[in-house]
Amino acid sequence: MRFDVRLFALYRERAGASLVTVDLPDGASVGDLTSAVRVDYPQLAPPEVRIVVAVNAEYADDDQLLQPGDEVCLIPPVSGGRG
Amino acid sequence: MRFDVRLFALYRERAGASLVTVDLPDGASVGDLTSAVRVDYPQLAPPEVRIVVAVNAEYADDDQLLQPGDEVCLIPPVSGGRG
Amino acid sequence: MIILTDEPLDPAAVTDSVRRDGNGAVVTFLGTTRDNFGGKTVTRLEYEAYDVMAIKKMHEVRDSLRADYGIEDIAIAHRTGRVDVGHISLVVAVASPHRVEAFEACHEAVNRIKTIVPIWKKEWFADGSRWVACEDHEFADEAEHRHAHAERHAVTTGD
Amino acid sequence: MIILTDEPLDPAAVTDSVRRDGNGAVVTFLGTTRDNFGGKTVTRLEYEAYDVMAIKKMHEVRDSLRADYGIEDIAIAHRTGRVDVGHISLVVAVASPHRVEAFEACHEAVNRIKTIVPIWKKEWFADGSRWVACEDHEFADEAEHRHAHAERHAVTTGD
Repeated sequence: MRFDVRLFALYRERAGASLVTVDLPDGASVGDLTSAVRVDYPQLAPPEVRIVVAVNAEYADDDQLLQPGDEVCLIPPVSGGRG
Repeated sequence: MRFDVRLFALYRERAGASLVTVDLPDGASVGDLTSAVRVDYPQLAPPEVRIVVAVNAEYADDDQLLQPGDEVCLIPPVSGGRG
Repeated sequence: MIILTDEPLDPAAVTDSVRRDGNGAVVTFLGTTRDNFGGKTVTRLEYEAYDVMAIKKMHEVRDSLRADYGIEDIAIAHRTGRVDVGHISLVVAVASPHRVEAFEACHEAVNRIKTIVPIWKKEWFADGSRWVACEDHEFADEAEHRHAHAERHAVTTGD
Repeated sequence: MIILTDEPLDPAAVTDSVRRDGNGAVVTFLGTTRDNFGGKTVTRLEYEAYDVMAIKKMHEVRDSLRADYGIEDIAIAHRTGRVDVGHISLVVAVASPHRVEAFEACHEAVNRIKTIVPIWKKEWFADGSRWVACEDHEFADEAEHRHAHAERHAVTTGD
């Protein structure tokens, strides 16, 4: 399965790309995807920090299985805070 | 001492007047004033309910002494509530 | 900005008066005439104020909030006279660097206004009217209303 | 009314959209660009959104508040792109019969928006810029920021 993974904000700038392509075996999970992205873009986040993923515009757990055609995005921390 | 006492809202309607005149001896207190008003206008409030008084646009305790020229108003319960 | 007026209120003007470049949060409260109370249809409200004291107490509310929350930018506008259903009788705007204080101070401002500012509200129904003492005690008998309020006043007066 | 736009926001229109004759209280929050952060001068903010998901999550925030507070009248408008100092990036308006719920639901709406809606904020200073992770942890090191947020996301996702 091939996914065009969208990156936003901090992740987009760290990767220097707003879209990165990832090839995964059938039956791969969200966790497999972030592991693959980390290999190509280790600067995105330290290994101990979880990278949050949205699949089809919904937050996804690491063990969610990916389907061909899924829209996958990496979600940096949102602005939050006391503003 | 003679005071023109202003009444608002509920008290104004119950007394049928927005200004009532009260004669008091020198050295009279706020409590003396409300006692005198109650004699002429018993319909304002039942005896067990305290009538709140403002003297010179400030809430006054019953034992505050009145001075000639003081502006005296009776203050019905304010609207309060959960609006 | 502290306003007491019998003209319609301009909530945007009140809100804009507290906006400053150092503030990241602005909270505005509008009190509007609701079309019902206790199951009865309300046709309009009428507000009566002891104007000199009301303005003085509105300033006191603002000063006390400045002291308690460290917030400078607080504006209050209250309308008097007839206020039809859906129209605005009270605007309170509070701005601060962060939102938690702005929400708390704005809510507390409304509470204090409704406790110590001498403004009275009369509800008009299709079949009559009544002066509102305290909606929280709506179902208590009237003498109890006034007694509860007299006690609140006594406490407030001591502040 | 749920709006995501790169045009200036109209807070009066958002507020008016929740006013109804059955509501006696309207609370509006404005989030504006503050001119400083952590002692540094901020020149502007820049907001980036995952637009489809952001709108979906703004609807979810509204639905969750309707469920939790029983309040129907909630409007949210968020601006994206460059927002200069003093300008508005977020408007949340909540109306209800009484004020306590309106204040609580409006405050909670802002909290939920800032937790689950995928919109990111970049602060521009005279000498650079940074993506804001979480102002609450301003003085922690950056890895800790992201870790704390990853945990919050993990919890949020399970909702």
